[in-house]
Amino acid sequence: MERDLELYHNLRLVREFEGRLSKMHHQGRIPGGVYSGLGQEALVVGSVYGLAREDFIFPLHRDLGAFLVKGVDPRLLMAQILGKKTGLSGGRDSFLHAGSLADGVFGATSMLASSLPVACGVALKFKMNGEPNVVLAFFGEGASSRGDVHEAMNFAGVQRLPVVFICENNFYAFSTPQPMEMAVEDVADRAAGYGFKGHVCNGNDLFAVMHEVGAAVELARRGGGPTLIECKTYRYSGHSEHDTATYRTKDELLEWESRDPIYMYEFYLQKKGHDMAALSAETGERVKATVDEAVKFAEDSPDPEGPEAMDGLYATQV
Amino acid sequence: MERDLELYHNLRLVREFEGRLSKMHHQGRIPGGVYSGLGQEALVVGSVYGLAREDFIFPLHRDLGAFLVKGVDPRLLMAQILGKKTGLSGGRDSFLHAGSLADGVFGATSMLASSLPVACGVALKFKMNGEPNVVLAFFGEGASSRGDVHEAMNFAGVQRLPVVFICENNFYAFSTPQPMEMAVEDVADRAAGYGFKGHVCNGNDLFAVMHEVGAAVELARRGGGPTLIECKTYRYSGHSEHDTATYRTKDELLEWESRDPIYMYEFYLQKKGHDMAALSAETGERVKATVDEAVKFAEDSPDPEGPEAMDGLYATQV
Amino acid sequence: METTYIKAINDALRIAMREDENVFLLGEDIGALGGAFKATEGLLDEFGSARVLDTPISESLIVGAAVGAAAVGLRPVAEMQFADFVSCGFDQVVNMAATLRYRHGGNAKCPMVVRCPSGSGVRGGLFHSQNPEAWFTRVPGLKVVAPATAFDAKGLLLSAIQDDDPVIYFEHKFLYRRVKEDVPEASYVVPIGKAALRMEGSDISFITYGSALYHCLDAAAELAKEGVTSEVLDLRTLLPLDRGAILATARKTGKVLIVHEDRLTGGIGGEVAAIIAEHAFEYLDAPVMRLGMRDTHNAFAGAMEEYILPSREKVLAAGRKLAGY
Amino acid sequence: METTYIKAINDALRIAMREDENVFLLGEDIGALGGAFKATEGLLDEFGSARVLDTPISESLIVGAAVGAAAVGLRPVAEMQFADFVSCGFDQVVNMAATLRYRHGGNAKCPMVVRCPSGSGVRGGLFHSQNPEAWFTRVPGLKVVAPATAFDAKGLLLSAIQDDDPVIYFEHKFLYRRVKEDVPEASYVVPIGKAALRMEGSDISFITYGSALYHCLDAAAELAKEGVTSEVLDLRTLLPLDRGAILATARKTGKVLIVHEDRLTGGIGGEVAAIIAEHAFEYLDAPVMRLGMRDTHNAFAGAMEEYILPSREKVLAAGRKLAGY
Ligand SMILES: Cc1ncc(C[n+]2csc(CCOP(=O)(O)OP(=O)(O)O)c2C)c(N)n1
Ligand SMILES: Cc1ncc(C[n+]2csc(CCOP(=O)(O)OP(=O)(O)O)c2C)c(N)n1
Ligand SMILES: [Mg+2]
Ligand SMILES: [Mg+2]
Repeated sequence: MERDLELYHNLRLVREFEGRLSKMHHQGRIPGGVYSGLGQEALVVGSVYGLAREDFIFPLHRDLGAFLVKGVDPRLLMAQILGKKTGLSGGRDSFLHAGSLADGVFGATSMLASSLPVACGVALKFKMNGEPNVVLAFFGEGASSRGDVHEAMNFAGVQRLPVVFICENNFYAFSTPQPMEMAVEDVADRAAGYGFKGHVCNGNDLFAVMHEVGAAVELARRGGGPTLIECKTYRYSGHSEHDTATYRTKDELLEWESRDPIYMYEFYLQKKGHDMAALSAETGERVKATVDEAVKFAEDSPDPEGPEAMDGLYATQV
Repeated sequence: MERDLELYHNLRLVREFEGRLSKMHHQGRIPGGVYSGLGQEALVVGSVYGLAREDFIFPLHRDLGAFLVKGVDPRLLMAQILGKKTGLSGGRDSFLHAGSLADGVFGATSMLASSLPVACGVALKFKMNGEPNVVLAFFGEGASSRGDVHEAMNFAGVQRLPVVFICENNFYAFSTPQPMEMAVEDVADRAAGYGFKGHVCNGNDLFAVMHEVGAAVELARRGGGPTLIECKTYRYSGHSEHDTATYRTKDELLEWESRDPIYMYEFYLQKKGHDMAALSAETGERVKATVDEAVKFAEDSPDPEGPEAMDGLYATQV
Repeated sequence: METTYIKAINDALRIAMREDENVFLLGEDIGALGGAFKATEGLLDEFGSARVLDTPISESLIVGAAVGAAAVGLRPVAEMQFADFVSCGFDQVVNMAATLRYRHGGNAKCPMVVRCPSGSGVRGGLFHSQNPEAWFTRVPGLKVVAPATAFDAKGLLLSAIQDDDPVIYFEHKFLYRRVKEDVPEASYVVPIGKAALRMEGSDISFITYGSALYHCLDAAAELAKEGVTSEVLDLRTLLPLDRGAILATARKTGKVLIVHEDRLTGGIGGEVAAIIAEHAFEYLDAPVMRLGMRDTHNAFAGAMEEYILPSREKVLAAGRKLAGY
Repeated sequence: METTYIKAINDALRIAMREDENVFLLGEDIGALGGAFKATEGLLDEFGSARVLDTPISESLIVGAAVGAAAVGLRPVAEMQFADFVSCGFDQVVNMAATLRYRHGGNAKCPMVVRCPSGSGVRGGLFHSQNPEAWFTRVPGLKVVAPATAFDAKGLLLSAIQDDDPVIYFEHKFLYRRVKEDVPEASYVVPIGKAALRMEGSDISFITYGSALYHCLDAAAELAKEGVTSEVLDLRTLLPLDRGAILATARKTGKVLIVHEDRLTGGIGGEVAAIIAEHAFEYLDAPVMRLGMRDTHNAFAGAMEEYILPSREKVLAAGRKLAGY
């Protein structure tokens, strides 16, 4: 029950945050690019919910929700997106090119899938030290074409590392449709070539995601090695907020909007006997307040000073 | 019949050439490293035999035999190995770090598997121009761990390129045994993840190799796209002639020597009614003469002059 | 015709593809989308998907496939979506492409171009602002160009495509739509290896390339009002360097300021300064000065980016100091 | 104790692993084989396969996994089998490792070392002879060291392992067994960022590092017989450069010859020359000279390799010329 509501809250928080960014972008209040994960909320919430603080996640550009669910302060995340001094990188980079190691969130570079070898390194530490922690490494079906994915999965297989690879298959890499990216339907098929299991699941179905990822996480914690979970999903927005996504049809978008993850989950809650009108309104208020506060914090935060660009390069200066 | 004898000649020529190199290395007559393919003759002969001149091969460090079968002049190859002016690279690099594009042999860099994306580029040209040629791209099971293998196979699958990937699984990458390189038994399993077929074959069995690779070549010529063929084989020597290969057992070597590809093929010829003692002696003479001549040519060839190191960098100097 | 820098690139690609059917393009999202920056807009429609090839996200494959296609007679033009990502195909550029001809004993050609949208000033942050050119200027077998004007963007690209050697072509994102000038509609080439003297003078020399050219021209104009006349040399080609032009201006004015947007340490400016310090020493009336991006990463926040990048004001201040020697 | 350069490396690894259980090694064939050059010989036996980890042939993974392990508190020492192959893990070094701390707003550490067996003179040809150091010296966030002596090989490796930043450690293959000297058995560090003055003099300065140090020392000894006294500065650390030491010797003698085995164009010598030309200009009595590998690939044949590489004779000739100014 508690959990049901927490999950709902998370779903709505992520959507509110993403939606707000989109709005702010169109108002010219965001200095850099915005890569919206609207429509993919079940995937990030379902996979990250329930992880321990010591577990690590490696989110990519569309996984803003993963930051929030893992425990990153929404205010710091918003400040990061606005390039403020209070942001996770202190204004050094923008959007999700920053992490919070204390929260178990690793900051990615822009180079898609380059995080996966690094995720293996974190998992290696867990294994070497006998710590029962796991690593979740996200990547798009587009990023799946990069060599680093292969090197990482192969190594994870050999070392039976506690890592769960999560492929967000939203059928497009920027404008490129899946058939131009790969000659197979399921990225999950590749796991067999690395000596572990691959599963496909409906990424818009919160329970399906929790079930698949949950089982993989448990396996990894028990020393059973890696798993690849492919979540089929869809991004409502263009590649970035600048992209009008003319490469796809309105019908296709409509079809996917009818599979909306939050809508599906609300249907479940209603079946469970909740007064959805009330719950929805109340949750809406709460998440709005959180995001309002994050925006206020971020916009009130100072910009970094120019010379701060020189700081943070080295731990031990020479 | 003709073919039977040609194949035999090729097998013996490759072995003679490899054996001679080993001997010359131990006599200190070879300036660089020697990576012997002794024991793997069926693999290179069986896959390259019968290709057209316009077809391309991408041999790796242990595929000296592939050069010979594809039609590279043994004298030039030997001169290449000795770093002579008459060698394929004119002394600029050694051993197999050179090719002969006129013979359809692409020269590799040392970076293992970096040839595979390039092989795709050649195959792309064949496809674009509607030429019925194919590309054979060799790589070791060790090299299979590199990201470039993944990027190349994925692209070949998407574009249905006329390329045959040939994995030489000799169970070791330098000292590293296969279980430390991958968590699966067969590299061939990975083809499924790229939308084409993968087959495993006995790489010491000339007929098996010819059958599998031949079918893949025919498929590729007909526009049927790529195939991955994994040939299980074994190198008799250490990783290089410097390596005493203490990481493997004598028994293992013995076991594989008893599967000698030439021995197996001689048994076939004998069954076919050949006087093997005579044929073997006669063929031995012929290949010895060829290699003698190659060695003489190479050793008599001039060394390059120092300043030649500056030539060959650019086609159009500025 | 008034043409933007990006349109000049688009025009060059179209002309090259019309002139030679062996020319083809490959890269991410270059087809229907026309590329992240629209450099290939309209080309899919005219030339079809075989010659405007959308690839998976595989930079190593993109460069490697270009090498293979080039080795057998095609003339591929590969696009990196951002120059920053060339680091993911690095081995293919520096080992495979750069040595192809050499390791085949001179009996091979590698007529390919890698287009790299590079540069800062667009709030791109650490991984969408890099100037990676100096990684490649130290690799023999490659040629490296970096046009600053729309005219050169077109002429150097046409040159690069016609060249039988691999050319790494750095196009500057900041200039894409900010530079607009008269560019001939027809086909023409700007020769690789030749710098352009953008302004003649006798007191000090600016040696520069890419976006920094404009800071130098602005500073030179300002200095002219103060009675200081400047030479402004636009290198255009970074490998091979036009040593003749570099030494000529250094010898003429005896006072050189090298300016680039690339980071100070390890930028091409060090090489240029070293050439001058060795081969024009007798002519020097002042220290050889350099101005580049500060030695840090491409920070995102506005004040940070401003702080670290060269600007008209910084160039002017340095120019004044130099003139005052 | 008389110790070879390679043995000094092996000793440093053993000491570091004994001193700190967070130190571990990863790379290809470093376990049972002890590495292609035996740098890790005996370490598998003492520390086990979890801390001496044989990896698949996956350079990008090796570097990337090191970054991950370092970020969560381990101290990985990764080995490239040859420095040349670091090009296959390039993105992980220059984008992932170098920016880790920066993009986490300073709240991250990346205490890792990448050992790169580099250098020429061993008939290695194009891909087993490279000196890739200058690709990395232009990347803030990294530190780059290149010891020339066995003492420094040990002390700098121990420093690098203890350092909380990523250090790219270039060890020279030619020196592995040719350099042999007294090295303390105990643990000690050579500080990163400090050059070493190997010889004091007043007429000319050699600035060098790595294998070229020995050519410089030989040439200096010969010049001494001719009445010319030389300073020989061994940089040891290439990023950050010891600007103080560089400028001190340049100002002292006014005549500088920079020598490295790395290629002339794009080698660190350009940066050093530029620093001198800008900041010691008033003290210079002669052009700042450079000697490096000729601008080509690492050709294999003996006469070619000899032709392109710096040597005692070439350094001596250049030194004489410089002294004669
Ligand atoms: C190595 C690399 N190449 C190219 C890009 C440019 N790029 C950014 S996002 C993107 C598409 C990614 O597609 P996918 O992995 O499917 O993720 P999605 O955006 O669909 O969530 C591309 C090509 C990049 N960031 N990194
Ligand atoms: C990218 C890269 N990393 C490392 C090496 C060093 N190296 C040369 S051969 C070899 C082992 C190759 O094993 P495999 O691919 O199985 O081929 P085999 O030698 O067994 O035929 C290694 C590690 C290399 N050449 N390239
Ligand atoms: Mg996608
Ligand atoms: Mg092998």
